[in-house]
Amino acid sequence: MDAPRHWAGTAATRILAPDGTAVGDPAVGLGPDDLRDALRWMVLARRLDRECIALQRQGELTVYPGFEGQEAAQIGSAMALGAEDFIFPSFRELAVALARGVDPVRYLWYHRGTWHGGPYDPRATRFGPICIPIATQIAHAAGYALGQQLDGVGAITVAYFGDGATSEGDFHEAANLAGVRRLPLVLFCQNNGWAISVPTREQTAGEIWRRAEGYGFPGVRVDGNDVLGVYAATRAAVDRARAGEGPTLIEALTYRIGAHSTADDATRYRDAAEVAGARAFDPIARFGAWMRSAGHADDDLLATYQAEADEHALAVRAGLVAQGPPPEAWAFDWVYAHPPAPFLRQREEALGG
Amino acid sequence: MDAPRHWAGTAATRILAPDGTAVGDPAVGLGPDDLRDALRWMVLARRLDRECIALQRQGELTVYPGFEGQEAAQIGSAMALGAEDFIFPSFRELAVALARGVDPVRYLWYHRGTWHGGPYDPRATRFGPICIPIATQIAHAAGYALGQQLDGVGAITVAYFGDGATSEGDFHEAANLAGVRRLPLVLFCQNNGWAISVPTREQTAGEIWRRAEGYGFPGVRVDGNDVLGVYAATRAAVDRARAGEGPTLIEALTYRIGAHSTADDATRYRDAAEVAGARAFDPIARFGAWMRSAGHADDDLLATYQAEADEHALAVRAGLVAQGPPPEAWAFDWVYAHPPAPFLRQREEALGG
Amino acid sequence: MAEWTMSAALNRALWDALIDDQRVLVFGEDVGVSGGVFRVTDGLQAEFGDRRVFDTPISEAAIVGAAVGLCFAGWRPVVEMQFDAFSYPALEQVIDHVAKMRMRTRGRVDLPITIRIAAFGGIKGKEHHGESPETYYVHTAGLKVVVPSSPLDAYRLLRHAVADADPVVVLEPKARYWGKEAGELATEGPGIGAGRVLRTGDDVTVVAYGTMVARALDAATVLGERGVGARVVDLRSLSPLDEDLLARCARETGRVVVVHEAPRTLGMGAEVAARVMELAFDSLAAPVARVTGWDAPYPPASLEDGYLPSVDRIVDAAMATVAY
Amino acid sequence: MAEWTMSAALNRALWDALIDDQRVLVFGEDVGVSGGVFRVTDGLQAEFGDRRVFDTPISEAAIVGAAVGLCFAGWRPVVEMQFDAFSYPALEQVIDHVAKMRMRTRGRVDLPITIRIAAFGGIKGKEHHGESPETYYVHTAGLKVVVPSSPLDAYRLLRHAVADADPVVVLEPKARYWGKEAGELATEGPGIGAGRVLRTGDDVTVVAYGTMVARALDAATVLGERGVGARVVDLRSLSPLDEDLLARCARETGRVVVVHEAPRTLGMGAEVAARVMELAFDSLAAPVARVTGWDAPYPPASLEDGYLPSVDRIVDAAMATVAY
Ligand SMILES: Cc1ncc(C[n+]2csc(CCOP(=O)(O)OP(=O)(O)O)c2C)c(N)n1
Ligand SMILES: Cc1ncc(C[n+]2csc(CCOP(=O)(O)OP(=O)(O)O)c2C)c(N)n1
Ligand SMILES: [Mg+2]
Ligand SMILES: [Mg+2]
Repeated sequence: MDAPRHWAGTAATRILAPDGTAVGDPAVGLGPDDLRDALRWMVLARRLDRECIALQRQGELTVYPGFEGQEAAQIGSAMALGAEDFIFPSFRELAVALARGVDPVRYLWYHRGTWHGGPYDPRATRFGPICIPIATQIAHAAGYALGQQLDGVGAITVAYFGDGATSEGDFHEAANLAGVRRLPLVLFCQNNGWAISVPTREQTAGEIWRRAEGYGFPGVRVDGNDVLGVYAATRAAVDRARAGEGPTLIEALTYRIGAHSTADDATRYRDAAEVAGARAFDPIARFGAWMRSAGHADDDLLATYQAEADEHALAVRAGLVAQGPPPEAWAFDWVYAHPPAPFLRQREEALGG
Repeated sequence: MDAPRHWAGTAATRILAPDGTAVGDPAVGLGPDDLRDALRWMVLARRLDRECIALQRQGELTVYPGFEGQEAAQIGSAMALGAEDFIFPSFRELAVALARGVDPVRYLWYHRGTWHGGPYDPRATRFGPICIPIATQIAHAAGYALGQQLDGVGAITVAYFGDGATSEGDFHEAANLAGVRRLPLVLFCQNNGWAISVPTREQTAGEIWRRAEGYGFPGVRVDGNDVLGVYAATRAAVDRARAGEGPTLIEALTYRIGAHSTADDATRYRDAAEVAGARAFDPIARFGAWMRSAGHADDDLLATYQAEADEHALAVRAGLVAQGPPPEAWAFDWVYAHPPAPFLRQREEALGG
Repeated sequence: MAEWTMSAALNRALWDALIDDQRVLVFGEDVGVSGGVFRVTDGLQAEFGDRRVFDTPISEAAIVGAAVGLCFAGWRPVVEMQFDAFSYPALEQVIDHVAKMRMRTRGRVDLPITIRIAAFGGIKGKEHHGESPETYYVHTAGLKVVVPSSPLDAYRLLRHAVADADPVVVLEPKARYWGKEAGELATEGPGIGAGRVLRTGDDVTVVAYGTMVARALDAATVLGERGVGARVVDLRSLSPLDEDLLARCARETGRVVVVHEAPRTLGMGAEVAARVMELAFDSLAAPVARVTGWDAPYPPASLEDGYLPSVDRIVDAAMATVAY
Repeated sequence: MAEWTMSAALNRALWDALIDDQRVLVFGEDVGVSGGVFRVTDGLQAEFGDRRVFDTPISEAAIVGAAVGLCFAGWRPVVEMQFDAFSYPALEQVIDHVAKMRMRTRGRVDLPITIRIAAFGGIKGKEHHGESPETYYVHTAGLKVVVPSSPLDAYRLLRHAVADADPVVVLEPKARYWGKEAGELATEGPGIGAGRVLRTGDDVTVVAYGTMVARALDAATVLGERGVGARVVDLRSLSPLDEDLLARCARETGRVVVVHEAPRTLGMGAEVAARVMELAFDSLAAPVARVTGWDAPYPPASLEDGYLPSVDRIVDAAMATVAY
């Protein structure tokens, strides 16, 4: 099977080959329990993702952007972070949120139309608001990392974004600022081959990881469907940042198996064959195979995870559908810390009526 | 003498060493007349630049941004262009404008406050409007190059900008677009070491020419005070673009001898010693020395150029000070091709009163 | 008679413009093979080739900036900003260059740019997908700004916009993309700068645009049942405003209600109110009433209904104005 | 008694804020060693170190975006946009995040960001150095916007802005940076949201802000000589507006003139006119008059005087309003 087109060019680092055989050193610093956790999160995440698509079809969510195929990129990177580190996500990082301990029901308030931004507590979870204006969160991450640096707390920040985001001015300005100030920041790009209907080759003529050199810090290209490879690459970047050596740009080559979102019909612009081909590089199958061969997992364990994932997905569903519309007052309640008088009069006009 | 700090790192290509000895092949494709033209333009430009600073001190110009020290970068690059090629300048490219045949009096209307943008005819001169919002002109240049490519006219576009401009999102977006569409575009960065008070090392931690690789096209670093080196580098980029091979980013290492503008007091942030050091790398002295040694120029010729430059500067002065304020109606005359009725009523209100 | 959705009518407008003028280009994010999030550019690339209809990287500032450069080379760019809020990254280019370049070049370079923006709320979309950005554009001198409310008028306005030698921002009410109207597409009829009266009435004038026009008409029906004759004006052209029409309606009805989705403060209602006061103060029997979105960020889908002007709110405001 | 330029008063405000709150940071382009184009940050880096006062690359979007991120980490950023038009590249960050982030996080993250912008015209500057960007900010719900007109008030407003838990845009009238006022700098006095009456008079109210306040006062003197008592209101706070003050003045004088440099259409005058009409329609003896910049791009220096509201234009408008 051919790898997706956008994986061409500079070879990505990897530890596990697509068939699950180790081609690098799998001793990345994850013990057997961690390894099983990684697998478990990936299974859980995929199951929840599929549940969300079903929920959307049933009218329980508004538009939903699935992440199937990107589980290794998300879980592998998330597991490389410490509890004090802070994440600024884009809008497709539900798996990261899960691994981070964000309540998925709260997270999904976003896609239910219940609330905008960060319905969960971004400070407590150290997981920033979901961010739709492409690449804007990368500047927030740079600012947060600057704050960490000024506070000297030794924590680091990670910004997640897609291949398409690298075309925005905000990506550039934030990355350059990070370089100038050697910020404790990891720029984690999930290059999933597509930005809605636009393939990566029409997004940029260069390789994304190579951008870093122009900003004066390292870039790496990793096989984003190899959870161990992703973990190792992220871990190296995190350690670097924590040691005060500045930012790293990681380009994780992965693939968006589903449509851009439930509102998108990918058959308009993408061959079914491409998707079928990409399935041969499935991150869960790859890691599962290695876990078995390494003796860390067996059929029973996988069945347990699958059952747990079903249960988890149904619990999330139950929590979500129980969620009615919020009180009308919420449209006004947090706009200002000190709401001005004319604003309060309008609130009165709106809610009194 | 030490070269300016921002020249450190990757060695820039050069043909003439600072003392005027040839360290590369001076046969860059410029005949003796062209070479003398280059020298003449540089002398003319410097003289006019100084006249402008005097004019500003005398209240005949508003703020004026001088370019002393950047003559080789500007004249060398301008001479590499064909008559059909189009330039989108920043705000410090009076020397380019001169070499391009733009009427300097018209150009200086801008700095006199007589008119905004392009007081000259940008279509006829193929020299776009003076552009102050940093880096925005680079996107215009990309668009123009796209138009040339679509028209298949074989002409190319050059965008001029400074080191500071490379930190703006617009630089990035335009460069990336140029890479994706292999536009016939030359991105010419005059890295003069300073963006107002900020030195290049605080502007970016990388080297500017290296940015190109991330966009999938070549970047080159040239000694911007070597007019032959600049010509050769630009010529190569122009030929490449004309041949359909896409954009090139040129980082020309030069130095801003003067303050950012007549409104700026550079002593607040810059050591006099740095400027004195940079003077040892003067582009006119360098080229003049080589021209003499190569037998293309002698004292007489230089004296002629100097006299011509004096005369030229005084003629520009005379043309400029003769320029009174424009008619009030100009505030309205070209806003719309089809002025709407309410707009015409306001015009009436303004001019009738 | 053919029936058109607004999406199809806009698609046809682009199609016809691409045929009529070889210098027209259509580009933006996902406008090519995909045909646009709302299908407005569907089939154009297949028909006109990827030379004239093409996708760009996700770089709104460069999209608009490139359009400016293309004008120097004599092209006529039609660019799409995928959603209202995603036009904001291009605001610097719009304000500094699109709006000013003709003046800056003393008329030597026309800027026949059309900026199409899927705008306004009402589709229970996510944040940044329901904003009303018109104030940012209308306040920016040098632009023209139009908002169609129906398919046939969308065709007309977009054709006029593309043909205009000046830059025109076309705010397409995304909640109306799938609304239908029967009739023949035509460029004849009111152009940019003209409003139109969609319903006559002598007691109060209700001024609206975009999605709110249908609500204004519904409100007029309710008002009619209550014995109040409401005239409904579809503004269509936010810049320039149809001053004559506004003045005439204000004089004839003496009472004006203006409706929009945008926050009240410095929303279009402020300008309509100020202009009506300037033009017809003596005829006004009541203050111009504004029925608008609140001065708060556009809320989540679940709270959208309470934010957007409802038929009830319009009716109440009109009744209060009439009773004033 | 000490005499202060506005530049010096603003400088002292930042100085005092940096002392009072260790979480205050000051950053932007050329604010560090150079001390700012208008010297407002002069000496701050030397005093407080380059950890708290620092230069950034020329990246306005990242400057504002970083400020947002810093708020998540509990900092209180004061950022400078060097000139009005150079704040436009950051508009996406301002509109999408600065204005909305507190709501988006359901109050878990305050956004105590101060965005200082050297704004307005009147210094015979180059293009993009004389713009009046207030409409873009005032229309954006979630922000507060203030404009000082004098040194002592500049100190007060900037201190209030920095101390405010909400994002505040401070538009500093660059033509007034070197104007002087004698007195003690103090935070006491009218805060954000309050306008102030600078001159009493019962025949007409002239509402202005920033540089135009001085012109309004000059016009009031001329009007006084012609027997017309003009009350001058310095708006100070464009968002929120001091509705009570506007209503009271409109009721007491019955006639209102509003003055600003920005283009008329959807300039602040539109909102003042609409709001005054809503609040005091019955008291209005004449339409609210708008004396403003024209609906054209800000002109070159040579034509600036014809663009900005002059004392004459203010006087004429007031006389016409009084004679209405
Ligand atoms: C500023 C901005 N422009 C456009 C959009 C519309 N949009 C939403 S997602 C998307 C594609 C993003 O692609 P990528 O960065 O690769 O992320 P992915 O969707 O693949 O996860 C676009 C263009 C947006 N959200 N924000
Ligand atoms: C968008 C924008 N931000 C800020 C400014 C203010 N400004 C004018 S020139 C300048 C420095 C430019 O530096 P560089 O690009 O190196 O060009 P140079 O002045 O050295 O020629 C700045 C920050 C501006 N003109 N536009
Ligand atoms: Mg992608
Ligand atoms: Mg520079």
